[in-house]
This record gives sequence, C-alpha cells and structure tokens, in this order.
Amino acid sequence: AGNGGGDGGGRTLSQGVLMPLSGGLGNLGQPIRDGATLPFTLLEGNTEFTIDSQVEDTQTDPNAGQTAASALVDAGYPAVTGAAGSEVTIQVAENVFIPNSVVGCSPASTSPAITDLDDNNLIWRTPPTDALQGEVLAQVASENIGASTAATLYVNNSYGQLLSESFASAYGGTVQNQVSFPKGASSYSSQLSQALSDDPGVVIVIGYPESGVQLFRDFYSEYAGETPFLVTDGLRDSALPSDVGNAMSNVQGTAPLAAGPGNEFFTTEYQDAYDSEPGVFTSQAFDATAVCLLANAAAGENSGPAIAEQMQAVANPGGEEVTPSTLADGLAMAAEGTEIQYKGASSAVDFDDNGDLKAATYELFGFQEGGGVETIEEIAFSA
Amino acid sequence: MSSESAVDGVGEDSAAINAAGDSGEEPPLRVENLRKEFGGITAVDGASFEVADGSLTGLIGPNGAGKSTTFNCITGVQEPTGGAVYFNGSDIAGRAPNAIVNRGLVRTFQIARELAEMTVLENLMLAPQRQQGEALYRSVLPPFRDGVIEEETELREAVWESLEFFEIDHLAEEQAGNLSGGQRKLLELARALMTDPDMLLLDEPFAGVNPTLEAKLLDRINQLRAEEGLTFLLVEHDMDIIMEHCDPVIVMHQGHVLAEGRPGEIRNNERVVDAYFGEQR
Amino acid sequence: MELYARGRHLLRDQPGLVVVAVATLLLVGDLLGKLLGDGLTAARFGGFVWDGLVIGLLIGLAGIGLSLTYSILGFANFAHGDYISWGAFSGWAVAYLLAGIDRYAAGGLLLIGAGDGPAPGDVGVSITNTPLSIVAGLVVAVGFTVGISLLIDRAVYRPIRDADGITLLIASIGVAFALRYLIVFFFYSGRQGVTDISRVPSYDIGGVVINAHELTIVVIALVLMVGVHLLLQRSKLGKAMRAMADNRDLAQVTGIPVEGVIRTTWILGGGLAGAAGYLVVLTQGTIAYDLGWLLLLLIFAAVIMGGIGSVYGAIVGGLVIGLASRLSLIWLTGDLSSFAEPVAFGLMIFVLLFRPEGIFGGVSTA
Amino acid sequence: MSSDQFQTGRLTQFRELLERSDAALVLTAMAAFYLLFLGIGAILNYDVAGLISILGQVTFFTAVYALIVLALNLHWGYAGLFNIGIAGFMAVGVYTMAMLTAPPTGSPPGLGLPVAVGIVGGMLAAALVGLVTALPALRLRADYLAIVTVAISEIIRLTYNSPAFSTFTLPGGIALGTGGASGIGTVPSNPVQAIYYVDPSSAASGTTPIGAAIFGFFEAVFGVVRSAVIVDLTYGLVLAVVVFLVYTLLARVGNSPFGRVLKAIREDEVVAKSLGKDTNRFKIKTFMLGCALMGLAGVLWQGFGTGAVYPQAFRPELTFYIFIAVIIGGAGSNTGSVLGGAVFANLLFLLPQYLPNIIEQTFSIQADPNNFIAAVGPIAAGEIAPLLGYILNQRLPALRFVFVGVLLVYLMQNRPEGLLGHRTETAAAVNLSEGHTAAEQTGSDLTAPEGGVDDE
Amino acid sequence: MSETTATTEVATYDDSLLCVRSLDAGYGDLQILETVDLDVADGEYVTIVGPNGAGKSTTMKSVFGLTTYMGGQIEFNDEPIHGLRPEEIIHHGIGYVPQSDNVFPSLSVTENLEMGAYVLDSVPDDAMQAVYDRFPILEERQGQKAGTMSGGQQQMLAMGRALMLDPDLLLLDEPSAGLAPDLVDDMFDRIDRINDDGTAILMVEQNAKEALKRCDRSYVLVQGKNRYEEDGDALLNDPAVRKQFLGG
Ligand SMILES: Nc1ncnc2c1ncn2[C@@H]1O[C@H](COP(=O)(O)OP(=O)(O)OP(=O)(O)O)[C@@H](O)[C@H]1O
Ligand SMILES: Nc1ncnc2c1ncn2[C@@H]1O[C@H](COP(=O)(O)OP(=O)(O)OP(=O)(O)O)[C@@H](O)[C@H]1O
Ligand SMILES: [Mg+2]
Ligand SMILES: [Mg+2]
Repeated sequence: AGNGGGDGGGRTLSQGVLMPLSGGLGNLGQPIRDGATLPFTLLEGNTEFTIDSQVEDTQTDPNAGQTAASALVDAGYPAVTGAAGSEVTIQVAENVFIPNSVVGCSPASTSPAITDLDDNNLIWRTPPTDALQGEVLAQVASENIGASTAATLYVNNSYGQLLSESFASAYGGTVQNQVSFPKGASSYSSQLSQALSDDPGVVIVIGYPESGVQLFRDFYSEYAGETPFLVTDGLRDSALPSDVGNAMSNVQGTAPLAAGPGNEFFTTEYQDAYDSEPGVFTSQAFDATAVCLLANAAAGENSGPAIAEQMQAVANPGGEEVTPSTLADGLAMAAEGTEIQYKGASSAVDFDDNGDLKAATYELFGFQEGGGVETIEEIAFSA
Repeated sequence: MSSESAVDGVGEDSAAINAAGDSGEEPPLRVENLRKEFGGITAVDGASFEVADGSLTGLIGPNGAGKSTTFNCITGVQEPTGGAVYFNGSDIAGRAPNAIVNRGLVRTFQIARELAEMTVLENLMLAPQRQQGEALYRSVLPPFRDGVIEEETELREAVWESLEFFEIDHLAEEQAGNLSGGQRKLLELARALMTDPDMLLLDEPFAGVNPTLEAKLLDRINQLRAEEGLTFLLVEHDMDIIMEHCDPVIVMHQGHVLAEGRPGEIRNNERVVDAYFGEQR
Repeated sequence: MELYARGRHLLRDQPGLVVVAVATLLLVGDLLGKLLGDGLTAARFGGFVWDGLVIGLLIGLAGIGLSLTYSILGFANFAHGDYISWGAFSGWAVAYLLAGIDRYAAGGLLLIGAGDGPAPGDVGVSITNTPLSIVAGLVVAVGFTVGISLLIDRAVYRPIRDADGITLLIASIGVAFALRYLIVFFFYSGRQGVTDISRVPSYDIGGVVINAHELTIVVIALVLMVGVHLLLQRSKLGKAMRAMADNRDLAQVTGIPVEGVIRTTWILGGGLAGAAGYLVVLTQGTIAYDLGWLLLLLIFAAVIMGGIGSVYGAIVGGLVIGLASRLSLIWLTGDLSSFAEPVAFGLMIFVLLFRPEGIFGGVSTA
Repeated sequence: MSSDQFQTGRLTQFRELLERSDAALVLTAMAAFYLLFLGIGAILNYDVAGLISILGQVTFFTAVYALIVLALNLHWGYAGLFNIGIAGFMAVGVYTMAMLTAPPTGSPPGLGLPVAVGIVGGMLAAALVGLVTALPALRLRADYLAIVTVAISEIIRLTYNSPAFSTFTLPGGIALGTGGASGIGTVPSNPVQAIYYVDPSSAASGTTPIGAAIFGFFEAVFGVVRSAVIVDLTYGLVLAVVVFLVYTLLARVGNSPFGRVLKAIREDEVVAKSLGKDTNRFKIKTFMLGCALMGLAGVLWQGFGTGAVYPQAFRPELTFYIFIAVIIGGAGSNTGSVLGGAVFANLLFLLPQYLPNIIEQTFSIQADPNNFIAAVGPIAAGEIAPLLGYILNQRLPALRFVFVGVLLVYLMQNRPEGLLGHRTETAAAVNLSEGHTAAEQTGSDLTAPEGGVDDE
Repeated sequence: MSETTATTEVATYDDSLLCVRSLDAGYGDLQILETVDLDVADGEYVTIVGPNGAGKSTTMKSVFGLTTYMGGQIEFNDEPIHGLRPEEIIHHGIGYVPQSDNVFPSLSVTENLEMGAYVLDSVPDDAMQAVYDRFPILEERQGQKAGTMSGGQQQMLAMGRALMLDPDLLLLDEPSAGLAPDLVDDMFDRIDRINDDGTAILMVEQNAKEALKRCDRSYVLVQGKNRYEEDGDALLNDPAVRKQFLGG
C-alpha cells in the first residue's frame, strides 16, 4: 500500500482499486488502473490527508475477482474503484461489495444490467450506460452515415450482447444480422462473411482491441474495405490502425467523450506520470477514485454506507467546483463540510439515483492516418 | 492317475468320445466348427471337439495352431468369426466374458495377467462370483453393509487357505506385479480356482513353474476332479504331463482338430508325430 | 433381392457405417442443392475449402510432432501447444528484428511491439516485402523450439523416463503452464498484430481469394511433410523409432541408443511444432501467448483421429479437422456458427466410436 | 525425563497419531493453514471481521476443492477413468440448477423451482451427461478417453457460451435460457442465508432470531459489524460437513468389493471380465456417481458460492487444477484427496493472491516498466529495481502460473505418488491380513469393524 | 557335489570370459541378488536353474546392465562392465534374449534383425545371411510382421537378432518356454550348434532336465544366492537336487 500523504496531520482516506491486470482484459485494465491510481500520486504531499490504497487484480475472471475484492474489503477499504468487465463488476457487487456495505465505483462497466442492481446505493459508475450508447449508435448510423440497413458483430459477452440489443431496438432501419463472435479467436472470417452477406449499409462492431485487431485484419485481407463500419468505446484504441496495418478510413466509432472540465489537466498529468497517452476509460477511472475520495472526506469516516451517502452530494451540481487540478483543496473543503461539486476529467459527473450518470457526451471518432483517434463530432445526451 | 479319472470308460477310438454326447448326456463343453480370422490370418479354422464331464482333457498342438485363440473364443475374450460353442447345453459363442464366467466356465491366461498394483490378497478376493458387495448400494448403505462385511470375512478364510496351498502365503501382502514369472502363474491359477468354476480352461499353466510345485498342482487338479467333479481343458507343451495325466488328448493343427484320442494313440498317430512331436524321442 | 439381403446384413453388422453413409449422402446432397441453387456461391464454397486446407495443413504439421512423441515416448504431451507458441514468438521476434533494425530500436522489435514498440504496419513484415526476414524467422523458430524441446526433455522428462504415461502427461501439463506464462512474462498477454496486411498480394482464383502468405504456408508445410516422410522412410532412424514405440525396454536391450532416438524425436517434433507456430502467425497475422494452447485440442483431435504414431494419420486427421471446422459453417449459420469447433470435436468422438484406434490406428507409418 | 526428551517423546507420539488417524492428519493440516492465513491477515492489519472473512475463504476453498478432488479420485484414483472433462460436468450441474431455479421473470428466464429440486436436478443432469460420455468411454484406451472427455467438456462450455441458447422456448411455451456468454446472474441465494435473514435473498430484509443472536454475539464480543463474513464462514462450515459426508460415502465405495472391482478395472479390464465382472456396468455406475458429485461441487462452488454462473469459469484450466490437486494428495487415497484439495486451494490458489500485498507491505517498489527490455536494460547500470518492479507490478500473475507449472513438474519427478498415494489401501470391507494366524497380531486391535471409514 | 556358500570355494577360471564376483543387485531399493558368483569360460555352455523367483532372470539382467547395481563386480574379457549401459555392453560382445516380449511386433523380420545391428553404421550382409542360414524359416518370412508369427518363430527371431553382432557370449532366458516339443528339441539343438561355433552360452531354463543334459556346467540359484555349482550331469543325478528342484 503506497502510504501517500507524507506528514499530513489529517485522517487516513482508504481507497481500493480493483482491475483486470491479467487475463482477457489485462491489456485494457492496466492503463485504467494507472488512471485510477493517478489521484494518489497527485495528492501525495499536497494534502493533509494520508491516503491508503491497494490495487488488486481480478484476472478478468469472476471467481478470482471475488477473491481479490474480498482481499480489499477484508483489509478495511470502504470504497473501491472497480471493476472493469461488466460480469466481474456485477458478480463482485452482489457477492462482496453489497453484503459488506462497501462502495464500488466502476470506471469502465457500461452494461445496462448494472443500473438495476439492488445495491443500497453502494454501486456507482463514471461512464454512461450502454443503453445510451445504443441510441447514439443508432442515431449516427441513420443520420451521419445514412444507412437504412445494418448488421452488428458483437463480442459474445454481456457487454456485446446488451449493446447490440440496445442498438437494434433504437435503430430505425432494418437490422439484417446480429452476429456474435468469441473473444480471442484466431480468425473471424466466417463471422464477417455472415455479417456482410446481405450487403448492409453499415456494420456495427462491438468488441475489444484484442479481437478487433484480428477481425479488421481479416476484413481488410478478404474484402475491398469500403463498407462503412461503426465501432464502440471498447475499440477506441489509437494503436488499432497500425496494429491492423490499415488506415481504417471506413471506420468510425462512438465512445463516451472524455470531455470533463479537467480533461486537459488530466491528460498532461497522465502523460507525465506514465509516459503514454491516456487510453479509453482512464479519465473515468481518475474520476471514480476522485469522487470516492471526496465522498470519504465528506463522510468523515472510512465507512461504506457513510461514503455512499455522500457520493451524490460531492459530485452533483451545487456548491464549490472541484476539478482534478484542485482535488487537494476539494478534500479539505469536503472534510470541513463545505458543499462541493466535482467536475471531472471525463465528464461533469452528475449521478442519478441508480448510480448512473444523468447526462453524457459522446463523441463520434475516426482513426487518423498513421495512428491516433480524432473526434469528429460531439453528441450530448441525457437520460 | 489316469486310471481313476472319470473318462475311464471312454472307448478306444475317438469316435467313442463323441458318442458320449449321443448317449443322452450333454458334455459340459461342445465346440462346433469354430472359426476365427484376423484380417487375412485364419487362426482357428473349423475346430470341433467336446470335453467330457469330469475329464482332464489335453489340448496340444504346434505353436500357432490356434489353441489360445480357441480359448479366447470360448471364453468370450474374442468374438468368433463363425461356429458355435455350447456350455452345459446353451450356445455361449459371442457372449461377454463375464457372462460366461458367471455360468461357471473360467480360464487362465498363457501369459499371466496379474493385477499388478493390487496385493496378492486383493487379487484373490476379487475372484469369487456374485459377491453382495459388488452392488454399489450394498457397499454403501449401512443396513446392507453389515452383510457385506460378513461375507468378506468368510471369503478371507478361503483366500488364505488357497494361498497356503499354492505356497505363496508369504507373498500375501505383496503387490502382484512384484512376483516372479512363475509366482505369477501360480497366482493366476489360484485366482481362477477361487471363482468356484464348474470347468476350467488352463492355458499352459505350468510353463515356468518349477517341477516340484508342478507335481503338487497336478495332484490338486486330480483331487478337484475326483471330489468336486470339475472338468479341465489343459493346453500344455510338456509331453510328460500330457501323457501321464490327460485323457483324452485333442491335437490341433493349423486351426482345426487333427486328431483326438487316448494319449497312447496320439503318441503313435503318424500325422500327429509329423505335425507336432517331430523327431523327439 | 440379393441387394436387399446384402443391405440388411450391412445394417445389422455395421449400423454405424450405415448411419455415417446416410448422413454423408444427405449432407453432400444438401450441399449440391445449395451450390446449384443460390444458397451458396461457388466462390464462398471454394473459400471455405481453401481456408480449411490451410488450417488443416498447419494442424497436421503440428500434429506430426505430437504423434511422434506420443508413440515413442508413450505420453500425450500437453505442452506441445506451448512449444508451438514459443516457435511463433521466437521466430517472429527475429523476423521483426531483421525487418526493422534499420529504423527502430532493437528492444521494441525483439518484443514484437510490446510496450511502446513499433507497430506492424510500420515495420512492414510480409513475404513479398521482407522475404529474407520471414525465412530467417522460420529458421529461428525451428531452431529455438528444438532447443527448448531438448532442454525440457533433459530437465523434466529424462529423470522420469521410466514413469508411466500418465505421470509424464501430468508433468507436461506443468511444462505447459510454465512455458505459456513465460511468454507472458517476456512478451505480453494480449493479441497483437504482426504482419503488414497492406503489403500481402492476393490472387483471385475463380472467385476464391488466396493471399501470398497462405500460399507460402502451403508450400512450406508440404515441403516439411515430404521431408519428414523421406527422413523416416529412408533412414534406419524411422525403424528405430517404430521399434521404440513397440517396446522401449527391448529396444534398449537390442542396443538401440534409446536416448539418442528420443533426442531425434524431440528435434523433429519440436522443430515441426516451431515451424507450425511460426506459420500460424503468418496466416493469422496476429500473435498471442495462448495461440498454441488454443490449437492444441484440435491437434489432439487430428492426431487421435488419424491414429497415434502415424505420420500420415496426423496429416489426414489435420486436413479432416480443418475442413470440417470450415465446411460446417455452410450449415451452421447465425448464432450456430459458434459450433464450428464443437463439430470438429464431435467428429473426432464419432470416429473413435467406430474406429477406437483411429483411422490409421495400428498401422505405424513413421 | 528431561524436558528435551519429553518434547521429542511428544513429537513422536504426535507423528504416530498423524500416521494412524486420518482425522488428526486433516485437522492438523487445516489448523496449519488457518494459522498461516491468520498470520497473513495480521501482517495486512486486518480487523476481526477481516480475519473471520479470511478464515471463511480458507474453509470455503478447501471444501470445494476437496469435494471435487474426491469426486475425481473416484474416477481416476479408483477406476482409472482418465476424465479430464471435470469442468464440463461441473458446468452441467450448476447450469441445470440455475436454469431450474432462476425466476421465470429474470433474464435469462428460469423455471423458478425450489432450490432443493435444483440441486438434485443438477446432480442428475451431470450424471446423465456422464452416462452419455461413459458410453464411448467403455471402448476407449485411457488416454483416448481423456481426449474425449476434454472435448466433451469444451463442447459443453461452448454450448453454454453460445448465443444460440441464450434464451429459448421449450415446446410447452416455457421460456428458459443459458444467458449465453453473460451467464445467469439470478442464481438463488446461498441456502445458509435462510438461517440468518428473513428473506434469504436479501440481507436488508431483516435478521431471523438466530441471525440476531449470532450477529449480536459477534458484534458484542468482537465488534464485528460485517455480518456477511459470518454468513460466509457458516457456508464454509456447511461445506465441510458435505465434504465429510462425501468422504464417508467414497471411503465405503473404495473399501468394498465394488471398489475392488474398480481397482481391477484400472489394472487390467480383460482380467476383471474374465473373473466374471460386468465391467461396463461398474464403469458406468462409477462414472455417473463421480459426475453427479462433480455436478454437486459445481452447484456448491460456482452456484451458491459465487452467486452467478458464467461459461468462462469452466475452461479446461479448472480441470487441470483439480488434477494437480489430486496428484498432490495422491491418487487413490480419499484422505489424500482432501489434503490435496486443501494444499492446492490454500497454497496455490489463495496464497499467491495475498503474496503481492505482503510483498508490497514489506518493500515498496515504485518502478513500473511496461516491458521486459525496459526492465532488464538498467541492470547493466547496476539497477535492479526496474526488474523487480516489472516482476511485482506487471508480471506477478503470470509468474504464479509459471510457479504452479514448475511445482507440478517437481512433484512428478520427486513424489509422483503424492502426499498419501504411497499408502496401500486395500480394497476390502475387512482387514484382509486378519484371520490369518501369522498376521493376526499385527494391528488387528487398531482396526475398527467398519474397516476403512476412519482409517481408510 | 559341493555346496558352495562363500566365494572361496568357487573355482576361479583363468580363461574366464564372464566373471561375476559377490554381485549384489536388485530393483530400486529392493535387493534380490546376494553375493552371487558366476563364471563362464570362453566357448562354455552354462545354465542357471532354480525355483521360481530365485533371481535367475535378475542375474541375467544384471549382467546386461538392466538392474540396480548394488555391489560386487562383473568382468567381461577382464574388463569391468558393471554400471555400463546396455548399448555399451553390447559393444563388448554380449547378446541378450529376454524371457518374454522379445521381438518388435510391428516390425518385419528383416527389420527386427536390422535392429540387432543398430550399433553398427550399416547392416553387414554376411551377418544377416548367417542368421538366415541358421534359421531358414526367417529367410522365408522376411517381410512378415514379427507380431503375427508363432511363439517358436518369435523365439528364433529374437535369438537371430541377438546373433547379428556375433557376440562372444549369449544370454538366453528360458528359450524353450512355451514351445511345442518338436521346437523345444529343435531349439536346444540350435543352441548346441551356436555353442559349437564358439559362442559361449549362459542360459536360464525351467526345463532343467534337458538343459542340464546339454550344458557343460550349471549353477543352482536359490533365493538370490548360489546354492550349487557343478557340471550338468552331476547335478542331474544328485538326489537332493532332484528332489528339491527337478520334481523327484
Ligand atoms: N490378435 C491377433 N492378430 C493377428 N493374428 C493373431 C492374433 N492372435 C493370434 N494370431 C495368430 O493366430 C494363430 C494362432 O495363435 P494362437 O495364439 O492361438 O496359437 P497357440 O496354439 O496358442 O500357440 P502357442 O502354443 O505358441 O501359444 C497364430 O498364427 C497367430 O500368429
Ligand atoms: N521389476 C521388479 N521389481 C521388483 N521386484 C522384482 C522385479 N522383477 C522381479 N522381482 C522379484 O525378484 C525376485 C526374483 O525374480 P526373477 O524374475 O529373477 O526370478 P526367476 O528366478 O527368473 O523366476 P522365474 O523362474 O519364475 O522366472 C522375485 O521375488 C520377484 O518378485
Ligand atoms: Mg497359446
Ligand atoms: Mg525368470
């Protein structure tokens, strides 16, 4: 546990981090973990509070995730940033966080199923639910691309299944095929040929870079590469075009826009600390940790239920504005009982009563020649 | 020995042996036109013979004549390509080996097949037929288990007796795989006897057994015939044993029965001498 | 009448065969119907066949080694898949290094783009663009895998040479775990692009698109298979291997240098595994630490279907598995497409039901 | 007697006790594991609730591993059936349970039947799938059977994983589903919760009188407010009882004529047949019984233990873990199976999860290079911290598997018979050496009439 | 008749080809042989008889380096060979035909013989022909898979394979077991001829009467120890030996 805080005289704020650092989402989880622990680094030496933190690895596996979460809870952490994959998040919430009254705030789980958890207000998240993204996708498909037919190719898990469904129900045109594909397969030719079989106006791909690399490689080596594709947040990876080996100019995507007021500050700090670009959900991870810390300071004790009670209070509008750059001051204000509102790196962080974001801004992005992602358009959405 | 054997009344020629079947009494084992092919090789080629009740019948023939294969077909270890095998009147050809053993026809293997990682005791305890405890529920459920324990206690007695007789009681707790070649043959024979059979097919039981013990075992076989009416069919290459103890003797050659009759006749049968004895003695 | 009687006979004696025949007829009939109607274009069908052949050859190539070690050493080597993975990683590390050393730092190249290493599109490895580095990579893949095979044999299997097959099998599971996660230790755990697909020419043959990498694979796989065939047929080594598969104790008593033959077996088996792993990446274009492990069950299916110990069995089994897993997609559409792999396994089980020793079982052809 | 002598005397006595009594052996081992993990909890500054939780986890994982290792031992240790499809049979058990009991309104919908029906149904379904697998098993050599079972296990997993059966409608119009890759999240809650909560599915529903008393006691005496840890510990203890029952059952199976036939089949099936045993029936029965127990283990572990069912929990790796555990314990010995399960669960599964924390607690290494070259490069300059940082912060999970692999190889080379596999446990309902005069005096007084149950 | 209990009484042969002294050997930790002494002179024909489990096969295996060596020495042509591997021992000029499983069933007859000469770079044609001359049936069956041959033919093949390198000493473990009487005689005749051609023979036999009749000298082994050493006929006529080991 990195005992930050130096000689500060304040009390200790305990915050756990639970991320997939190995297994299927290991590559995705490591940068998110970096985002989640960045507040600790920034606060070190700048605040009265001592910050006690611990990182655990879910191994992208619900079982291992449960043990890892228990380790955090047993060590007395009242709030946890995590987990990432929706299956693990739900499992850990139901079996560990909720029974033990610990706050869980996921920076990356977007499954609509999380909204309805019977959670005593313990479970929160900083990215928007995919119920929204499905609508955004549908809107982009019909309006921006102008496609009246579509096919979806979705990774065969909770994320892919539910997002594909939510797109299909929001889409005005015809969905010709919904084709699932397994994670980590060595070829996606057959799935591609099925999705493309009726010549759809647009193909929606829901997945992660790990499978995306293979899928787009298969696509470009077997087809002319002109059909418009739309991908989702999971595939917003600036390295994708160079990994695939194609400019991917026919591909656009939607993702929750990291467009909070503190985004610029966050980006510089992240680059400074880790020497690489912040990836998908890293800013959400920063915000999840930050909100939990603020709520902890406001609660005045390392207690899950007390922190849960303060989550909306410190995040939602009303009071002094706190941003990533003023986090240390924010903690002090929260502890004094001053009313604050956190406006984060990813969004303004405004929670509804289910623990979801009330509003979200999405971006329509495209891949740049020679790597990188550029925002084409911003789409604001509120639930 | 042969003087007191149950086949004493059998006539001079082989036809008389067959007559035993006609006289209304079905012989325990009757093999009719048995065939077994392996791909292109015909190992048994229309063999027909009978084994009379209570006899110690010898089955001899050159290496590769089809003796072991005949045993395998009779006991269900291999499925015959054609022909019939009657045991106590019913056709058993093609039945599962265990079904045949359950009817009382048991065999030993030419190359001893001990259960290597079980103790000698366990090897023998396995043999008795229709043990209650072989039913899963009886072994497990308390009201039945007492009966199983009782039965096991009884079997244990019998097993120890057998071990002592075969002079391998000092090896009782030994893993069967650690026995020497000859000791394994003894275990094989003892185990077959523990099944309490009506008829035994013995495939070269004495090969590799030292002569002193061999004589003792033959005595035992004759005793079992006399006292319990067991029938034996014996494959053996040791002519001294065949001549002294077996009556009648069946000679197989190239998969079929070349001759059968009393040892003396066989000894002097020209075709048999040609095919089998060679220039010996 | 005669026909009827024969038919009845067949139905009674070989019900399995009849079922297989009927099912095959139905499938072929349906396939023809689809091809003649518009359910399936010839090009799509051809695509399936070609894909099946390519993957089948690779499975067969990897299967030869598994089959040899299986019959001669008497155990199913569950680490074989991870030999394949190491072949892929070692070979591609070198191919990358050679292709990009003029422009990039060696470290990132050797780790095949791990961390902040250069991207495949920038390094630009392909058979037409950097043929020499591809060939050098293949040689290293073979050599390196041979090396670890021998090393592992010395350290792991040799001390327990006389143990039963199951003990060795379980030890090989241990080896598999260690090897697989050592790749993660040195490289990474995700799947990474490797080849430069923009520089792989492809040819349209009657609507079937065949790219240069697939052609390369087919050529190399066939050359290696013929080579192994000649080696085992022409030298007394092949006989010694069969003798050892028959009875290792007797081989020792006869004066066959048992350890030497075992070493040769590992050299062959490991080398082919390394080559197969390297070539798998050439066709997929991506590399992942568990690529061999994911293939292993299919390879086992192929080897067992073909009959353990038979080189030709492994090749035929590989082709059958490869084709079955692709051609089944003609019928398994929509959500059912995820059943292509189960179909391959099912086929293996089915074959075992009727030929418990495998197609070439009992006939050692090494 | 000097105190030194006294001590060694005690020690020998204790060792003899361990050799004689399996119960003492298992209890001692468990005590050691409990102490180890309490120590870890202490290092990590856990409060009492945390300590109870860690004990609950030790109990839970030991029990579930022991349970399934016992089931495998029946297949592999006794009958020599080389089943490496364990994960698949577990999956069938837990999926059937979940589909029978999940609420019809849930997503995916289930049949909403009582939990007891689910448990029995799960075991039966696993046994039935076992039957279907056993049919080819009867014809195949051991290693071929292994491949067939692992293939079937993969077919099962891929079927549950497939979106094709995510939800489907039975002929009668009843909707049912596997949930595809997202699995079934609406598994009925752990039955022990019924002891503590008015509504077993919700901790918020209020406590039962028993619950109030026990929670109150812990809160008053230890200051434990996290009642969940007490529920978990209770479940662990319930599982320990299940393990004991299964152990007794299997010990009886082993020490009986039935078990003797199984052993014979393992050695040489033709001989067993030639001694009149209908080996096929023995094999089928055994396979089905073992599969039913695997199904039960699936239900108790992946079902009630984790509250949700996912296909990815049933990858072949799980099967290999179980095999490793059985080998550690010693194939053929039931006590060994329990010990092997305990050793694997605690030392190879749980301990590595706590290890990084302990290491971090002791030394803090900030360096965190993200690739191997960056980690070893600085060594030339005498800096070892980057490498350590790389190992600890980046690659510890991978090294854990490397360690498991190396350990397995070590075991196979040095102790292939496992901890207790060297013990020859004669398959008979009575002591066979007894009754023979020469052997009478040896150890007959030690043998309980029930034979193996307690001294197996 | 001399009952030898210690090495002292064993006659030492100056021209000894194989010389075993105080050999202790066994399997793993299990000791089977205890101070076994044994000599075979150049061209001599020696048999070992004894009850089942006496350690006869173990003695043969020990000479050929197939057991755990525990002490004593084995010299061949005055060179110590204990602790060597079988393929090295073959080079010294010893051939061994095991008691059972002594052919490669899936190899043809010719291939089986080729294996016998594996240690050489190429198979000497004349050696192969010499074996064929000795066992004409093998020449007839050149291409047949050894596993499909009858027991007697397999025994000949095994012997032929051991003769491929023209060894100075041939170890035979129960060569007559399981053979039909004509073949038993035939086999013993062939062994005689091999011996006549100058190859020393060390043979284990249960068919003790026949073996003792033909050999030059014999050892009786009981429970892993030498019990008697004598020329064959003398043993055959010794009433004690007859009673104990030859069945009266
Ligand atoms: N499984 C088999 N496959 C092919 N051929 C076989 C098989 N079993 C036996 N044979 C052949 O069948 C013939 C008869 O063999 P069998 O073992 O019955 O002879 P036998 O009379 O018992 O000889 P022996 O006295 O040597 O034991 C032989 O030619 C043998 O090679
Ligand atoms: N591989 C082995 N492991 C352990 N013990 C063995 C092994 N092989 C043989 N033995 C034991 O060594 C002793 C001598 O066996 P050996 O085979 O040498 O006897 P033998 O004199 O050849 O007897 P037989 O005439 O029956 O073949 C026996 O008690 C046997 O149980
Ligand atoms: Mg025979
Ligand atoms: Mg012997």
